[in-house]
Amino acid sequence: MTDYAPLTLHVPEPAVRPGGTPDFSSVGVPRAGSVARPEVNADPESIRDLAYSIIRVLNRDGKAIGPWGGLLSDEELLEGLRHMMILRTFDARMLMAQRQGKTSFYMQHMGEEAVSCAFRKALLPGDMNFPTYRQAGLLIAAGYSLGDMMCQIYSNERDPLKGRQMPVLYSSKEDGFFSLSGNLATQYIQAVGWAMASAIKNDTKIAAAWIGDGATAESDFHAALVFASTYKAPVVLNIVNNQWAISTFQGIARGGSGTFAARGLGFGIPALRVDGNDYLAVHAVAKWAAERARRNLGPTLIEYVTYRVGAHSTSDDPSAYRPKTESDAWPLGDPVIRLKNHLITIGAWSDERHKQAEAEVLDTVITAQKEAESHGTLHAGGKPSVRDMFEDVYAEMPPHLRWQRQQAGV
Amino acid sequence: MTDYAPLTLHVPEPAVRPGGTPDFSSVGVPRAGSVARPEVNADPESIRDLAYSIIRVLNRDGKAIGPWGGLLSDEELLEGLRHMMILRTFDARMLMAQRQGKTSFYMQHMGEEAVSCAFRKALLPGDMNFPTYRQAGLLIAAGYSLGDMMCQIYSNERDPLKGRQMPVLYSSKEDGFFSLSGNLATQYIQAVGWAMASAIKNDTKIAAAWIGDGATAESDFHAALVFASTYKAPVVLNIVNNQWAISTFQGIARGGSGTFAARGLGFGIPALRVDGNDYLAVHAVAKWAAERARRNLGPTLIEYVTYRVGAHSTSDDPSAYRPKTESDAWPLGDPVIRLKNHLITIGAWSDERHKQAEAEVLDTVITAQKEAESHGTLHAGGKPSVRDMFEDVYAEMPPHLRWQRQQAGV
Amino acid sequence: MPRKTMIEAIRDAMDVMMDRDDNVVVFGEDVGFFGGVFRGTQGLQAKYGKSRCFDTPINESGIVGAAVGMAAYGLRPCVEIQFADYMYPAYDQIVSEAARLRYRSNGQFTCPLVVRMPTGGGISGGQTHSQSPEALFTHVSGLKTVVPSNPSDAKGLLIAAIEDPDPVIFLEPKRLYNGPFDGHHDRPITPWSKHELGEVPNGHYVVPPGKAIVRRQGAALTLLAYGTMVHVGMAAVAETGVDAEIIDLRTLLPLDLETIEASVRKTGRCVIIHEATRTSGFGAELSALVQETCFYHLETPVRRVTGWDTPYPYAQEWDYFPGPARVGRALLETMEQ
Amino acid sequence: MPRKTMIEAIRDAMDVMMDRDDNVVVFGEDVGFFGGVFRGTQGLQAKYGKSRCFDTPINESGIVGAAVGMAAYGLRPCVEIQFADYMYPAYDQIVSEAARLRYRSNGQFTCPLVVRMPTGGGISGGQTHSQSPEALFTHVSGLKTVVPSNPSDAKGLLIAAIEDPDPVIFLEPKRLYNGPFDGHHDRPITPWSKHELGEVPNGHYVVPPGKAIVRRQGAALTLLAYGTMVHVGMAAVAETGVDAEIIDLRTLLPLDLETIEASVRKTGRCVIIHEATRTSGFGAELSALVQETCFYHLETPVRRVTGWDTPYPYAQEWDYFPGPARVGRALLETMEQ
Ligand SMILES: Cc1ncc(C[n+]2csc(CCOP(=O)(O)OP(=O)(O)O)c2C)c(N)n1
Ligand SMILES: Cc1ncc(C[n+]2csc(CCOP(=O)(O)OP(=O)(O)O)c2C)c(N)n1
Ligand SMILES: [Mg+2]
Ligand SMILES: [Mg+2]
Repeated sequence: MTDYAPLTLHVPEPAVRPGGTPDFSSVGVPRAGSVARPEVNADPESIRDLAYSIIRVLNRDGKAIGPWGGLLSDEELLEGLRHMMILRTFDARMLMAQRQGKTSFYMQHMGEEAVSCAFRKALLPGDMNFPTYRQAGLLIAAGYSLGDMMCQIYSNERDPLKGRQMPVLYSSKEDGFFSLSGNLATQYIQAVGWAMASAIKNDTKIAAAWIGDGATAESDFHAALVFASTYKAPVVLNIVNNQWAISTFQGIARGGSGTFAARGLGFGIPALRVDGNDYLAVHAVAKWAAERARRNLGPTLIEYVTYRVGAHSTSDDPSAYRPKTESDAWPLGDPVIRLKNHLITIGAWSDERHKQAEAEVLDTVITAQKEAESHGTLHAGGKPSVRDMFEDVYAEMPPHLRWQRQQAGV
Repeated sequence: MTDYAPLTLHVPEPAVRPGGTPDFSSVGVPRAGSVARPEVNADPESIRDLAYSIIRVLNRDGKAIGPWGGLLSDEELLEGLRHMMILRTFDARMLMAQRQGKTSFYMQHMGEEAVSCAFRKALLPGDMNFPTYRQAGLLIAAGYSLGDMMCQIYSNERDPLKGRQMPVLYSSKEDGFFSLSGNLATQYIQAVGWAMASAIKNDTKIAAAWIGDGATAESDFHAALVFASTYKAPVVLNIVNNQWAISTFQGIARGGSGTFAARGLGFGIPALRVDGNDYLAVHAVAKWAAERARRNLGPTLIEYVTYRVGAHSTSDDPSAYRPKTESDAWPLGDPVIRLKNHLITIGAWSDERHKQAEAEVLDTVITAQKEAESHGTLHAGGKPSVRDMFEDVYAEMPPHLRWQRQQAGV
Repeated sequence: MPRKTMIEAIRDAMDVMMDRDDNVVVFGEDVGFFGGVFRGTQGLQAKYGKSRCFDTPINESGIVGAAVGMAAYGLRPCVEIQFADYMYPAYDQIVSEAARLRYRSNGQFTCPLVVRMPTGGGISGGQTHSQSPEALFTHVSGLKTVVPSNPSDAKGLLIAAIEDPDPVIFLEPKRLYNGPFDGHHDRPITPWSKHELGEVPNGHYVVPPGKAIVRRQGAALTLLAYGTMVHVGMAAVAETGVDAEIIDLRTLLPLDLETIEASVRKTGRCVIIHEATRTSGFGAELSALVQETCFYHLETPVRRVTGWDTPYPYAQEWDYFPGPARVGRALLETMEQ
Repeated sequence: MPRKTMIEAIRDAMDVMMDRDDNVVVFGEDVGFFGGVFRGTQGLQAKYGKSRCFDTPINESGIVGAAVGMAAYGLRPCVEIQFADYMYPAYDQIVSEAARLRYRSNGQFTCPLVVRMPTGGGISGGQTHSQSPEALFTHVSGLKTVVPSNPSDAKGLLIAAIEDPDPVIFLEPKRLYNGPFDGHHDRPITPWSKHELGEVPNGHYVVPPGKAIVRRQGAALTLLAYGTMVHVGMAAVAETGVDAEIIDLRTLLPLDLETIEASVRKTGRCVIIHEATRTSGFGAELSALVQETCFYHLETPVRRVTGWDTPYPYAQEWDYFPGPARVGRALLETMEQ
């Protein structure tokens, strides 16, 4: 009866699988400095192109060029380099600690260090991040104690979260780092609510929401965009596109859209894409978006184009689903090396000083680690108490929990 | 410490409230015939403008003009007119029946008749709609029995749903009308799943999803767009923008975006806006989208720009939140009158024949109503049995339900 | 004392709290300009402005999710879900987020949030305007769950809920908004203006969560009820003449087990009634608790009278609803055993 | 007979059904190319192609919502939620849609859908990889809820679930994937290859839903358990020497009340154990039912041993988990009473 050919299901597939040759030719990488920098109050509809390009500052020669550069002093850049080095070293040590059984689980940032480290420097005291598990740079760049982070990972007697949370699900109100839940996307809308609260109270604080490429598919992402768009909430909506969601390549979440940033367009929310491995570019875009929020101009959506070099977590083995050498082919390079090279290019740094800094950073991290381990690790030494398990379910313990605690004999 | 002015919360507000003078100047209405008609396989990115315009065929003089016209024969148009007249008359009678206590609740379509009636004619047997409560035109244009609709509304002994569902939550598999749940947006993604199933089975059937402007804010809307975009599902995603969601004007759901159609752009889904009060335009756009689906080109998003002339439901009183005369100011006119005038203009119809048709339609509806009422109304006459209450929870009744039915004494 | 309907009492509670505390904000679908489909927030936007009381997009997850963020900021959001039947999209935010924020952050962040929702049947609402999902909340550690049965309690409990430092699920039996409906759907309803529990004190007062109240003293049997079923229970007791002690639980979690225990130890018999479906309803927990704490005092099995294990039907509503006849039968059977 | 781990048995069930019936499709997060984070679907995409087994975007509501549409079309989707803790976003689709489709359409549309989800604790998973939400499903009319305790049952029950004309929630105690974990977390685990219930017949066979099984005959007490807790119960019985009859419920809804009743009437004592939090857990329903049906046979109160009413903690997991020591104590106390 019908003239139509049978339908078929389209299932997106990454360019290569294990055994194949990595290919990132589909990631169009524009020249550094080539993307214009609009005014923060530009009409969102007039800057739609920004959702389809990539804002970049550092070029191949290590030079900072174009309208998004020039915001940071040498000292600030050196500090940024140090934060990224600390984060990388921290990751390495904690991965090792996990292998040694000192904790059950860890998640690293390799390749994505610039995103959270550079973003954090665009915030002011009182601002609040609603992070995912891959933004520890927000804490490190805020000066949060490495030891406290480790105590959380070890769930020891000094764990600020009393052993209640899995490793890396930090929380630090003081440092503008909201308690991480582990459920994807749920906190994106909370960030919008927090930002709305600031507006309701006529304060000046802003919020930053964080999500991965894969998690943008979650429905709470929509809730967040709807609310942010309607109430013009002072929030920066960050999408860290590191190309993978555990074993699933970004095309499964992205579907037929060109980019993740494009998701903002249907909401009239300015949407930018930025080279996530370029400390300067990340910082510049973050500043721009934060400025919009502070000036009551509403939300901004930022897609950070980066690459998850390591495994999803210590429970994951990426060689099962992507070529082992894929990260070498990643066209945007390594964020630490790129910033290092830039600093050397501008004469503010040298290979020697970098080596020395590496040693110093390692020393700092190891010192913190020793101190943290003196308070216990997951299966050895000091631990949070069983009584702690019953506390903080409510502000005041209700009778049935008191009875249960008693039954537990504690 | 900060130089920034205090933030404030932006809460969108309709142009006018009760007592004010209706103002629809913000609804930019382009000339009929002015919007181009791309090929169905056009690159979605190349036709983004369609999400910001309004496709119209019938002009003020009752002429059908431009590239989206000319698809329907006079007979088909006359049939369409008849469907809309039946729907309007059906609504009027059922509203009255509700006031008479023959049912507890009713929801009418006044002003939106063209949307569902014209859309239905773009479908083929086997296709499936996942409607909301305001698309009874899908049933009427499919030739579903008016009497069965009424028996559902009356929850009488002939109610095809055995009294289990509130009025107007119809279901007719044969007529491509999926069981309505009453929860907003949940069925949008089900339509996508149904369409995926057709593709998985290499069939040729397509699905149509339906949602209101207000309900696009629901998170399942996102789920649907993500899945439709990723798997290029053969589905038409319909948004009926009738300007109101109960008491809430469309700006609350739409936020900072220009249009609802624009929501599709971030997914790479072709998005069109159409004059929802123009039977010819609705049908043409529906055809275009259905053709895309059938040719395995994937989903299309359509925003129908229309106006809810009546109350949200019989439980609602719109005079509390919008000017009483707002509907008179609606710039896209009345769908029945516009099609009638067109048919007169082209010489296929006359005022006289229209009057006669009105009488015939009324007669048809009243006849159906009498027959339906002979099987009972909500509080009088035949009703579904109490035993029916326990059936169909599962295919086979499990022991605990058998026990409960026994306890109920039936 | 002024008499108020239950919805007026609820509105009054929000009014009192918005007046006392700038941090109290109220929002939800149709809640702003219109004042809510049940008019629970009528007048609040006009009085307190659009940034304290406003309409939201139709997204229940967004409503609660945004409220969690606001609560963490320091506000005290009191949000409305239009019908409890529509809370499921928000369930993740309630269970995974609101309920656990204090715990997982070790008290760094807290969530003083109230989620109001009209609940229960009796209004010809069918499957999507009639549900009683309380057991889905009582299973979740970190939540408190409240179900008032009259205007006076409703106001005091809602004020307490708004002042509570933790998330409170506030279930409003919508069939009680206008009067103490006792399940006799074919009789005219007594308005609250003719009922002493319609007397609602002005200004600020608190009905503490976690405290049940004995609505009727009795020696023969303990009847546990909450919300609409309190009134159904009263009717059944009046009609059967069974000398039941009727306990209105008011708060399901934390539960006032002490009051329950004292009564059952005295009467030796217990009937539990609720509108929700039977299996895994809150009645199961009550039955288990009564049995655990009063086993040696029980003369007959603890009995449950509940909605049937079917979706809430539309036309067969009064066959589904556990009305005074069914409750009365259970009372008599329990006495005869 | 070949021995298989529980996850292999589950995969085998899907393999058998995909082979027999073209309408069976399998999808979820990381389910396609990778074969699932627990490898439950490994090899299925390679064998049956990308349109029968595929990766989905991370959207649980989308996964179940799409599956409802597919099921209505005539397919038999068997979908995976990566962890039961992440099912909440899909809860609305499960409760409001899948569970009620047959009912509200008077059988015009049906929903033969299986939602698989790894459940339960014991893997250092903290709040978001350890939950046991079964009671949130048993309260919902229209759903069936299944919890296997071993590879042999898992395969037969999953095949039955896929063949079932109605939606089935299939909860997989993930701590059992590799062996019959009995709560002694400090001891090495026996692999399924060394356990007779690791014997999994080849090909198609069915373990009918709604049928419990007596794992151990006993005269002194009835122990009701499911999933991991079956093995914990076995260990506790072995260690205390209490002659308990251990019933593995296997299906929570529909429940095999007959088997339970017969046992409790015989023993006069009953202990119920589960991992989920206590209040409004499925143990409450079991306790209520046992009490309702066996009141006059009960010599001691029905007792529950469960997870505490806190979020599932990370470091204190073994203080939270109702292990053999706690279960054993309850057995002894029940016998002493
Ligand atoms: C609601 C929910 N569903 C599923 C998961 C399991 N899960 C944890 S991380 C992850 C992948 C996330 O990928 P992406 O968002 O790209 O972040 P990335 O890990 O790449 O930083 C998944 C599926 C979860 N944590 N929460
Ligand atoms: C999940 C859910 N939330 C809330 C409601 C209550 N409700 C019913 S209709 C409606 C307004 C819908 O407006 P819109 O989508 O614009 O459709 P329209 O009525 O205008 O056709 C609301 C809030 C519901 N049915 N389901
Ligand atoms: Mg990712
Ligand atoms: Mg509308």
